[in-house]
Amino acid sequence: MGKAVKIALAGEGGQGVQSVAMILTDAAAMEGKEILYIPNFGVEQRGGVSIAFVQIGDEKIGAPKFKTGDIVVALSDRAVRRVGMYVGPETVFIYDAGIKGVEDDIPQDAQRILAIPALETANQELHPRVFNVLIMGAVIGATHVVALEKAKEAIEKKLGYKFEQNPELREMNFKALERGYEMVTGTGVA
Amino acid sequence: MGKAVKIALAGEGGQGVQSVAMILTDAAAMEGKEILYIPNFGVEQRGGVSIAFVQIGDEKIGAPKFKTGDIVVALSDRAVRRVGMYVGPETVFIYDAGIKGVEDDIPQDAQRILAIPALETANQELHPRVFNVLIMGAVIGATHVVALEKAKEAIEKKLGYKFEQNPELREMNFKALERGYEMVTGTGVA
Amino acid sequence: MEVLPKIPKSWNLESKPHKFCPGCGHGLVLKALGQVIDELGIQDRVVFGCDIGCSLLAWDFFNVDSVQTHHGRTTPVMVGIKRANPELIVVAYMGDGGGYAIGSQHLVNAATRDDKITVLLVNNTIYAMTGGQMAPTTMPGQKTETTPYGRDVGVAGYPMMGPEMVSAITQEGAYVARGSVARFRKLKQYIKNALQNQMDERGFSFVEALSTCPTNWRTNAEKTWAFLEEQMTDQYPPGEFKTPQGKEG
Amino acid sequence: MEVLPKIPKSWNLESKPHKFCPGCGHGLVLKALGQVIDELGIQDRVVFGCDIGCSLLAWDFFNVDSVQTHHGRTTPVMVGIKRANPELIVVAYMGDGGGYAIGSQHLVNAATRDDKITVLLVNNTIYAMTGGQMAPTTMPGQKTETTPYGRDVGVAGYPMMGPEMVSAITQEGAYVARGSVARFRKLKQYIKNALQNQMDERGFSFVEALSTCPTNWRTNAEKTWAFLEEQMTDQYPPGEFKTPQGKEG
Amino acid sequence: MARTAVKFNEKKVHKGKAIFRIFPGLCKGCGLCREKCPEDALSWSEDLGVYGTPTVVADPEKCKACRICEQVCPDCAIAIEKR
Amino acid sequence: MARTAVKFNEKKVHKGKAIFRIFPGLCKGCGLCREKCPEDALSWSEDLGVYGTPTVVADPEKCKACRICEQVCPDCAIAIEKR
Amino acid sequence: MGEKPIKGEQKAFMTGNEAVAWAALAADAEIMYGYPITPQNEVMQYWTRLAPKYDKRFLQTEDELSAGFTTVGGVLAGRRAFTATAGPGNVLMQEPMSMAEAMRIPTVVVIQQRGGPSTATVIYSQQEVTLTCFGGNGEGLRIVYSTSSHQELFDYTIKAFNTAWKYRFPTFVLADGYQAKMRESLVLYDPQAKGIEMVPTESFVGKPGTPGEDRPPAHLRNTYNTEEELFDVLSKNIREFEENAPEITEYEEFNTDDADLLLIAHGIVFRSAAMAARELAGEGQKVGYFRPITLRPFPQEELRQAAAKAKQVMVVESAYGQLLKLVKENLYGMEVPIKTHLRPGVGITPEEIVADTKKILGEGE
Amino acid sequence: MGEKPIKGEQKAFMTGNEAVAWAALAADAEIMYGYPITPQNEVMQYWTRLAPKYDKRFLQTEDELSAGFTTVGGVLAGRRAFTATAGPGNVLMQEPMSMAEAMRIPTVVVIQQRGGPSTATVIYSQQEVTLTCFGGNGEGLRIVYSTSSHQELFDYTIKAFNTAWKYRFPTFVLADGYQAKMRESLVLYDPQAKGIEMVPTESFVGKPGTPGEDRPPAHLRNTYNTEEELFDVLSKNIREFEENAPEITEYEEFNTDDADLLLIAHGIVFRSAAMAARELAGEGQKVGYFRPITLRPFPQEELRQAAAKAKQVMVVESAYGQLLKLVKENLYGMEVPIKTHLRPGVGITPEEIVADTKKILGEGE
Ligand SMILES: Cc1ncc(C[n+]2csc(CCOP(=O)(O)OP(=O)(O)O)c2C)c(N)n1
Ligand SMILES: Cc1ncc(C[n+]2csc(CCOP(=O)(O)OP(=O)(O)O)c2C)c(N)n1
Ligand code: SF4
Ligand code: SF4
Ligand code: SF4
Ligand code: SF4
Ligand code: SF4
Ligand code: SF4
Ligand SMILES: [Mg+2]
Ligand SMILES: [Mg+2]
Repeated sequence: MGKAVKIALAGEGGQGVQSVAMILTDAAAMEGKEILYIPNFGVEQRGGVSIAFVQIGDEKIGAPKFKTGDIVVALSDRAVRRVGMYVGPETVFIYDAGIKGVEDDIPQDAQRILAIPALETANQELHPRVFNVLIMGAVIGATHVVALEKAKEAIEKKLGYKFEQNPELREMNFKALERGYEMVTGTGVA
Repeated sequence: MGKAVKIALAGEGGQGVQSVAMILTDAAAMEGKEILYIPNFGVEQRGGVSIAFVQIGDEKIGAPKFKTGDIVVALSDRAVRRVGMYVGPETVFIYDAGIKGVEDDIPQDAQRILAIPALETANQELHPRVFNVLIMGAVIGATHVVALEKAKEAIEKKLGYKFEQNPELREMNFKALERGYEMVTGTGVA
Repeated sequence: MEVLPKIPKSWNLESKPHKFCPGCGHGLVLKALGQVIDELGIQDRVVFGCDIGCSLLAWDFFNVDSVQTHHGRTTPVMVGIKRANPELIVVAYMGDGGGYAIGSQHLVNAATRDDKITVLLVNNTIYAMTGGQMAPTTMPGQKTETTPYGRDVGVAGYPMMGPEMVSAITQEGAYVARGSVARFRKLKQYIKNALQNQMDERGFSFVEALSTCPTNWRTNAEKTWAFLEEQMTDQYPPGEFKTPQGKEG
Repeated sequence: MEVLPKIPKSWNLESKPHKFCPGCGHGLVLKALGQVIDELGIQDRVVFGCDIGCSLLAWDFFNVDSVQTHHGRTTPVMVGIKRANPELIVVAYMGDGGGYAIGSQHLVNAATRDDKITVLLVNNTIYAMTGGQMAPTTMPGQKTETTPYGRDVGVAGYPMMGPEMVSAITQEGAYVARGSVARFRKLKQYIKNALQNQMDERGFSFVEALSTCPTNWRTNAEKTWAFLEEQMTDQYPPGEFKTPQGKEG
Repeated sequence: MARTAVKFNEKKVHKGKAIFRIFPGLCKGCGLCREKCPEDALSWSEDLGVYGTPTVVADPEKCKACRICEQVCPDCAIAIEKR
Repeated sequence: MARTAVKFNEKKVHKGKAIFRIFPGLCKGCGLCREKCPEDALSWSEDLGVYGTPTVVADPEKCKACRICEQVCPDCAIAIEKR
Repeated sequence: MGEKPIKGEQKAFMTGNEAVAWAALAADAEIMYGYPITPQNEVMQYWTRLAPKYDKRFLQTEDELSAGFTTVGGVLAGRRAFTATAGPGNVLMQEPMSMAEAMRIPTVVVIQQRGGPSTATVIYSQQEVTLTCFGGNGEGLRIVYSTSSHQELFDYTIKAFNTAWKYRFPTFVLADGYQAKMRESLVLYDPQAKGIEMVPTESFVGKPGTPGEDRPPAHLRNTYNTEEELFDVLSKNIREFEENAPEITEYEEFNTDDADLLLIAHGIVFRSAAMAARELAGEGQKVGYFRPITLRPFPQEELRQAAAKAKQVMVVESAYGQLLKLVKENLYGMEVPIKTHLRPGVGITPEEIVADTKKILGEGE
Repeated sequence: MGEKPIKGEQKAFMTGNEAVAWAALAADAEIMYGYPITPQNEVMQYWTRLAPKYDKRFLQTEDELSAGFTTVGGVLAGRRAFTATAGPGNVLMQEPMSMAEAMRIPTVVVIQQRGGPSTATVIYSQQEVTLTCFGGNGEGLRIVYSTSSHQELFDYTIKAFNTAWKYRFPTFVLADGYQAKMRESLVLYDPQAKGIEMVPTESFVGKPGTPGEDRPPAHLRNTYNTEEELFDVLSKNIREFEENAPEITEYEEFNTDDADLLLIAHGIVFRSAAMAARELAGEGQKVGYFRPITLRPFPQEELRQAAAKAKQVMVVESAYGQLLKLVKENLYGMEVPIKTHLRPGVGITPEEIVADTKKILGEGE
C-alpha cells in the first residue's frame, strides 16, 4: 500500500505551515510525483492549530488523512499537543527546540525524536520570516521526498517576483532551506 | 369486508352536500354506527365540485375513499361528470332531474338510475334553502342507513337554535326530508 | 353577430372563467396586469411566475409563459430567470403570505440587491388558499382561523407594512407602490409604472395590491367592498412610495 | 498580590482567551454586552443565543445559559424560548449574514410581530466564518472572496440598511439603534437600552453593531480602524433610530 | 373567436344610453358590480351564471354607461358600449 | 480566582499617572489599543501573548491614564488604574 | 391553569386534526408553534380555539423553518412544545429537526402527509416516510409513529410527548391527509385517568440560580471543531438510540403463522390491508398482515419472524417503495419473495388489495 | 463569449473545489447561483474569479433556498445553470430540488458533504447520501454521481450537465470536504477535444414568438387538483427514470470473481477500500471491491452479480449505514453476509480497512 511518504506539519496560524506544504508539493509535482495535500480546517478562522497533511509517492494516493505519519513536525506547544495522535512507532517526530513546557507531551513511542533549533537559527542567523523555509529543508532532509534543487525551483516559482526586487531574499531562502536540511541530515536522520 | 354503505354526494359549492353528510353521519353516530366521512378537498377554495364520501356500517370502516359507491348522488352538471368514476354495476345513481345537457354523461352501467325533481320540488313546494335536506331524505330513502326519526333528531340538534326563533323552519326541514325520502322509496328503490 | 367580452388579449381564453372565487380580487389584479401587458406590447417576452396561494390558480391564466413555483419562492425563481436572460420581463405574482412571511427573505434581499424584476403582491389580509388563517397583513382584531377571537396584536403581532419596508431598503431607481382593486385605474397605472421601470432597467419594482377574499372573509358584496375600502385602506395607505428619479410620481 | 483583568463578571473565564481572532470586534461587542448584563443584574435570567458565523465561537463565552443554533435561526429559537417562558431575557446574537440574508425572514417577522426579544447583530461587512465572502452589508467596491474585483452594485446589489428597515416595520414600543465598536460607550448604552426595553416588555429591540474583521479584511490595526471609522461609518450612520415612546432617545 | 362568445353565452340589453352585455358563461354572481353601480342600475337576473347563481342585468332607464360595473367585474363578464 | 490572574499572566507598569497592567495570557497582539492611544504611549513589548505575538507596554512618561486602550481591547488584556 | 380539558373518557366523532389538538391538550402540551399548510391546518385551528381556555399558547410563525426552530426554543425553555406540518413544510422542517436530533431536543411534530414531490397535491400520500425517518444531514435518530385511525392519532400524539421527553429524540406522529380530514369516532380521555403518567419536562436553559455561581451554565452547541469530537457525540447518540430501540418499537400482526401471503402496510393503508387480510382469511385463504407502528426504530426482529413463516410478502403503500425500502433493508438475508402494490399519492382500497392478492395467490397455484 | 477556458488537455494540481469550477467552465455552464458554506466555498470563489473572463455570470443569493430556486429559474430560462452546497445547505436545497424533480428541470448541484446532523463539522463525511438521493417529499427521481478523485470531480461535473439535460432529472455530483479541500493532480480538458459533445440546452420559458399566437404558451406547474392527475404524472416520471436507469448507472469493480470478501464503498472512501483490496490481493488474499459510481440510480444488477460470487461483503463508509441501506435494499433476496465498517463523520484509511478485513478473514478461518 503505497510507499507514499506521509507528512504532518503543524504550527500556529502565522507560522506558515501551509505555505511549506504548498511549496513542497509544488516541487514534488514538478518531479512528476503523485501528491495529496490537505490542510485541516475548522470553524475558527484563526486560533486553531494549523496542520498540513501531505503525502508524496509514486502511485495515486488513497485517503487524504492518515492515522500515522512518517514525519510529524510540530512548531508550537499547542501543535505538539495536537499532533501527538499522528505519531506511531515508525514516525520521525521533529519539533522546535525552543518550545517550552511540553516535556510531558512529547510522544514517547516515536521511532526517532528530534528537537531542532529552527526558530533560534532563523531568528539569529537568518530572518524570522524564513523560519518556515528552514522547516521545509528539515522535512526534505528527513524524507528526501524531493530533491533540494527542485525545492529551490519551487521556491523560485512562488517567490521569484519578490526575489527580482530583492535578490538577497533569494539567498536567504535558499540558505534557510539548506540549514534546515543539514539540521536533520547532520543529526543523522535520512 | 364490511356491509358498510358507501355514499358519494356531489354538488356545487353552495348546494350543501357537506352539510348533508354532516347531519347524516351525526344521525348515524347517534345510532351507534361506525362512520367514516371525508370531504374531497383541493387547492381551490371554491369552484371545484364538492364531494362527500360517507360510509356507514356496523364495523370499523377501512379506507376513507372507495372505488365504487352504493349510492352516488349528483346535483349539478359538473357533479354528474365528476362522479361518474364512482359508479359501478351495483350503484344506485341519483341526480336532479333539472340538470341540463348531461344526457351523454349519465353513467350507463349503474344498477339503477334515478332522476328526481329535487330542485324543482324544493324551489316550488318548499324553499330553495331546504334543497339539501330533501336530498338527505332521498339518500336515506335509498339506503335506510339511518332511521328517518334519527335524521330529524340530528337536524334538530344542528339547527334547533334556528327553529326556536322560527318554528316554521322546522316544519319545512322535516317536510323536505320526508319528500326526499318518498321520492326514492315511492319510485320503488329501497 | 356574437360579441366578445372585453377580455385582455394576453388572457388565455381557454382557462376562462378563471378559477378564482366569485368576487375575488385576484381577478381584478390580473385584469389590470393583462391590460398593462397588452398596452406595453410585451406579451412575447413576459414571464409570469405565480406562487403557492390562490395566485397558483393563475398558472394557465395568461397566454404568456408562466411558471407556478413554491410557496414564497416565486421571487427567487424569477430572479434566476432574469439573471439568466435579462431580455425577459419577469413578474413575480404572490400573496401576502408568500411575500411577507415565508418568502420575505427573498423579497427583502431582491429589493436590496436591486434586482430588475417586478413583484406584484396581493394583500387580502389572509391566507386564502389554506382556508383563512392569519396572514402577516391580517388587521388588528380581525378574526381568522388561527385568530378565532380576533388578532390580538400583543400576541400575534402587527400588520406588515410591505411597501413601507421595501421603500426603506431600495435604491433610487426602484419603484414602490400600493394600489387597491377598489381603485382600478390607479392600480393599473402602478403596475404599468412597475413594468416600465423594469423595461427601463432602472431598478427593482414592487406593487402591493389591496384585494378582496369574500370566501374567507365570509362577506357579501357590500361588506367586501366596505372592508377593503374602509378598514384596509385606513391601515394600508395606497399611493406611490418610491418613483425612480427623473420620473414623475 | 495578583490582580484580575477587568473582565465582566458574566464572562466565563474558563473559555478565555476567547476564540475570536486578534482585533476581532466580536470581542468588543461581547464586552459591552457582558458589562450590560452585569449592570442590569440579569445574569441569572439571560439566555444568550448565538448564530452560525463567528458568533458561534461565543457558545461558551458567558456564564449565562447559552444556545448555539443554526445559521440565521437564532431569532426563531430565541422567540420560541421567550414565548414559552417570558420571564427570561433573551439575546439573539448574530452576524450580518445570519440576520440580513439567510435569516432575514425571521428578523423582519419578529420585528413586525413585536416579539419581546433583543437582537444584537454584528455588521462586519463580510461572511467571516466561511472565509470572507460577500455579505449583504459588503460595501460598494469592497473586495471579498465572491466579489474578487470589488462589489459591483449593479450586479451584486447594494448594502443592506438593517436598522433603517427594522425601523420601517416596528411599532412604537420598539427600540432600534446602530452602534459601532469604535464608539464603545455609545454601543454599550444602546445595548443596555435594548435590554431594558425587553425587560420593560415594551417591544422588539434591535441593535446593529459595526464591527471589525481584520482577518478577512486583511488589515493591520491602523487600516482596521480606518475602514470601520471612515468607510463603514459613512455608509452606515450610527445612532438611535427608534426609541420607545415616553422614553428619551 | 366566435366560439368564445358562444362559450361565454352573451346576453345583451340594447336600450337607453348603453349597450349592456353580460356573459353568463363568465359571471359568478359575486355582486361586486351591483354594489358599485352609481345609478343603482343593476339587479339580479333570471339567467344563471357559471356557478348556477344569478347574473346581473342593467336597467336601461337608469344606466348612464359609466362603465364602472365593467371595470370592477373580476371576471370580465360585463361589457358596456356607449350608444 | 487568583488562579485566573496566574493563568492570564499579569505584568504591570507601576509608574507615572497610571498603573498599567497587561495580561499576556489574554493579549493577541492585535494592536488596536496602540492605534487608539491618544498619547502614543503604547509600544510593542518583548513579552509574547497567547498567539506568540508581541504584547504591548505603556510608556509611563506619556500615559495619561485615559483608559482608552483598556476600553478598546477586545480581549480585556489591559487594565488601567489611575494613581 | 384552567381545569382538565377532558375528564375521564368521552366518545367523540371528529376529524383527525381535531383529535390531534385534543390529544395535545390532554397531554398537557403547553405551546404550539405552527405555519399553515393543508392538510394540517385544522390542528392549529382547533388548538387556537381551545388553547386560551386552558391557558395554553400559540404562535403562528413566518414559515416552517421558524415553526421548527421556535418549537426547539419552546422545548429548550422546558415546555411540552409541538408543531405540525406536511409536504413541502415537512421538507423545510428537516433543518430544525436536524438540530433537535443533534442536540437531543425532545420536539414533537405531527406530519399529515400529502402528495409529493414539490407542492403536488394537498390531499394525501405516504410519500414522506423516508423524509420523516431520515430527513436532514444525519443518521435519522428519530422516533416515528405511523397511525392508522383517529383513536391512534389521539393515543400516539399523547405518547409522542412521553417518548420524546423520555428518550430525548425528536418524535414524529406520521399521519396523512385522509386521517387529517376525515371524521370518525374515537374515545378521548384524560391520560391520568387511564394511568398514563406524563413524563415530566425539564428546562435546558433558564434553570434557577446564577450560572457560574450557583450552578454550571448551560452551554449548548451543535458544532464541533474536529471529526473526532463529532464522532464521539454521534457514537453515544447512536448507541443510546439502538439500546432503547427494543423498548420503543411497536407493531401489530395477524395470521402470521404459515401465511401464503403476508401483507405489510402502515398508516391508513394498513386499514385496507387489514380488511383485505381478514376478508381473505374469512374465505379460508392463508393471508396475514404485519404492520410496523414505529417506522423508526423499525420492528426488525418482529417482522423477520413474521416473514420467516410466510411464503411471500406484499408491501402495500401509497408511495413508490418507501416502506418497501425499509422492509428490504430489515429483511436482508431472507429470501421470502416480496411483491408490491405501490400507488404513490393515491389511496388504496381493500378491494384493490384483495384483487391483487387473489391474482398473486392464483399465480402461485 | 470569450475564448475556450481550456484548450486541449492540461495537467493541473489543485483543490477539488477549483476542479469543479474549471469543469463547469469547460462544460460551458453559463451561470452559477450560490450561497457560501464550508467546504464548498471555493467553487464560488474560483468561479467568480474565472467567470467574468469568459462572459459567465454569478449571483450570490440570500440563502440556499434562493440558490436552488434561482438555479431552477436559470435552467427554465434555458441556461446551463448550477449551484453547490453542503450539509445544512443541502438540507435546505431539498425544497427547490423537489420542485426540479417534480417538473423535470435539469438542475446541476455539487454537494461537498460535511459532518452531520445539524451544523456538526465543516470538515467531512458521507452522511448526505440518503439526503441527496431521496431528500424531499418525493421518490428520489434524481441522478447522483459519487466521485472519488479530482479527475472524477472534473469528469463528472461535466457529465452532470449532459446527464441532466439529456434525461431531465436533477443531477448531483456528490463529493465531500476532503475532495473539496485537498490538492491533487488531474488533467483538465476541453470536452470537445475529447469528443464529448455537450447536450444542447433548451428554454422552458421565453421561447421566440408570441404565446397563444405563434406557439402555445408554456404553462408549467407542480400542483395538481386530484390524486389521479398526480399519479399519472408520477407514473410517467418513474417509468422514464427506470427505463433510463440502465443507461445511467455506473460502477467499478475489482477482483470480484470468487472473493472471500468484497469491499463495497463509494466516494473518497472507495479509494481507501481499493488500496486495501489491492494490497490484500497482492498478499494473495481473495479480496475485491465494488464501487457504485451512481448512487441513484443504483447499479443493482451489477452489484448483485458481484455479490453473488463473494463469500461475504463489507460495506465501508463515513456514515452510519447510508450506503449500507442501499446495499441491503439492492441485494435483497441474497444471503451473502454483510459486514460493516461504519465511521460517521470521520475519514477512513486503507490501514483501518486492511486491519478490519484481516480480522474478518481470520474469523472466517
Ligand atoms: C412550504 C409550504 N408551506 C406552507 C404551504 C401551504 N400554503 C399554501 S398557500 C398558503 C398561504 C397562501 O396565502 P397567501 O400567500 O397570502 O396567498 P392567498 O392564498 O391569500 O392569495 C400556505 C401557507 C405550502 N404550500 N408550502
Ligand atoms: C444553512 C447554512 N448555510 C450556510 C452555512 C455556512 N455559513 C456558516 S457561517 C456563514 C456566514 C457567516 O457570516 P455572518 O453571519 O456575517 O457572521 P460572521 O462570521 O461574519 O460573524 C455561512 C454562510 C451554514 N452553516 N448553514
Ligand atoms: S379563497 Fe379568497 S383569494 Fe382565494 S380565490 Fe377565493 S376569494 Fe380569491
Ligand atoms: S474571522 Fe473576522 S469576525 Fe471571525 S473571529 Fe476572526 S476577525 Fe472576528
Ligand atoms: S361583478 Fe361580474 S361576476 Fe360579479 S356579479 Fe357582476 S357581472 Fe357577475
Ligand atoms: S355602466 Fe355604470 S350606470 Fe351602467 S350599470 Fe354599469 S355601473 Fe351602472
Ligand atoms: S488591544 Fe488588547 S489584545 Fe490587542 S494588542 Fe492591545 S492589549 Fe493586546
Ligand atoms: S491609558 Fe490612555 S494614555 Fe495610557 S496607554 Fe492607555 S490609551 Fe494610552
Ligand atoms: Mg393572502
Ligand atoms: Mg458578518
